[in-house]
Amino acid sequence: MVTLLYFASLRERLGCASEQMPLPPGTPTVGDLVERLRSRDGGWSQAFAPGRTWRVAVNRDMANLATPVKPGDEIAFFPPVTGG
Amino acid sequence: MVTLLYFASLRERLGCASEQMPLPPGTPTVGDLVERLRSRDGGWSQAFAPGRTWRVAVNRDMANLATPVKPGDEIAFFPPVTGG
Amino acid sequence: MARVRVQAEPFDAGQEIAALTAGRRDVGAVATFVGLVRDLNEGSAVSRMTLEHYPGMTEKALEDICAEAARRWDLIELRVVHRVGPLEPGEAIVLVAVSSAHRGEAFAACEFLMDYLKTRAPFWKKEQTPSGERWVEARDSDEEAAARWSAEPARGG
Amino acid sequence: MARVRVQAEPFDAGQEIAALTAGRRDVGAVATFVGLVRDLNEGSAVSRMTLEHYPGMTEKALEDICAEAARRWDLIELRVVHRVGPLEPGEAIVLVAVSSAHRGEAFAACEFLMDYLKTRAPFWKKEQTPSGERWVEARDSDEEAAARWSAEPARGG
Repeated sequence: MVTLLYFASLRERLGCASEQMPLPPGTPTVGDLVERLRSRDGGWSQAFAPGRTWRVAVNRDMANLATPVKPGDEIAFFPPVTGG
Repeated sequence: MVTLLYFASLRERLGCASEQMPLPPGTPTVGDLVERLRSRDGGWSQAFAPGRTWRVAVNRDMANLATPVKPGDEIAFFPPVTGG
Repeated sequence: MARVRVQAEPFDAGQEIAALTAGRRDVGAVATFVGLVRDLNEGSAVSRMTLEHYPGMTEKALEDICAEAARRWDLIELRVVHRVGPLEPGEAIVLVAVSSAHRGEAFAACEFLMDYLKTRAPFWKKEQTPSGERWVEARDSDEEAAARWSAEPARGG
Repeated sequence: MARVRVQAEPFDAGQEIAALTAGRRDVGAVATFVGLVRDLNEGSAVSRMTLEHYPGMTEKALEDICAEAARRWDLIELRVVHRVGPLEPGEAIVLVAVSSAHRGEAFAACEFLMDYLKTRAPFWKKEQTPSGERWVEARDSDEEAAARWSAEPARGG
């Protein structure tokens, strides 16, 4: 299992702040998780459609589609940051 | 007459903070005043020798040897500034 | 005080600057930046701003940015304080302060910290405008400001 | 408070920053620089610093530098406070603070003000060192820092 977190406009659009997800077998990557989220209905397929702008962090470090994930990881999806 | 002011290391070297000086006839410039100061004995000729680094302001604006001077002007000589 | 803080409470810029210099005699320069909520953004009146962050990652990202600045320039101390939660126009959002022996380093590091913070620290702003709430969109100009630090060599003091 | 002040008394950086933003809702950025007396300069221990100035011209020069900054960038307010007389290591010498809608302008103007102040405002420093008093000599690096503002076009926010 991994923990998925969603922030800001992404959290609002999905209506979800966090969830647990079992990992696919093999050596899964962020891309594999995104494929799964994209296959969900409604807002999910839109939010993770190719070309949409979102960022991902694995265990609080910026990551990308190729980043491997392992059990216990914290994977966060969020829009580009706007602090400061 | 004009007022001459000396600041910082220049004031200390000359032992003079300010003096009054009559203007030469014609249309005098800062350069004419410097010629006179240079003709004085001791520290003066050294301090105003060609090649020495000093700055001059006329009526509180930065000036140079060619700047004209007129009666009542305040002419200040000082080393390069080091504030801030 | 920790060099990185994320907090709902207001901060006192004077106190932060004082903390960087108190009891020291080797600091020649302190550069400070304070960012505030404006009552106007992208042509709309803003009556309130809410800042969301990613607890844990935000602090880590700010620490990483400080470490990168300390690697690039000869600094004495760094301070980053960023507020979260609801803020009114006129309130301070962020403070970055850097002390150094010389001003060139302090200025460069302070601007670098702000540029990197704006593009790499997980904060998100939501504005209350007359036509409702809206999430602030990331700006290309902030990306460009951050990008110039990869191209530009560090300038000495 | 006047935007340019030359004074023997200490100043409070927090108060100066607060004065730039008090009651305002249009300020997005305040960049501040504080310069302090270091206990070491050019390899010598410094136990005391004395700042001399040219009363009347100094204020005018600082006003001119502020006016030039306001002409180059879109600024809201400027503040320059410079101390004169005897100062100890650790004491603040100068404060420059600039408020603007956006950070690019505030940073650029603040650094410009310091660079111009260092080379164009009539102040002179005298240091007390173990081998006696000495006047601080002007630095080429300060001239170079000021010169880049003639070459470099003003950068927007």
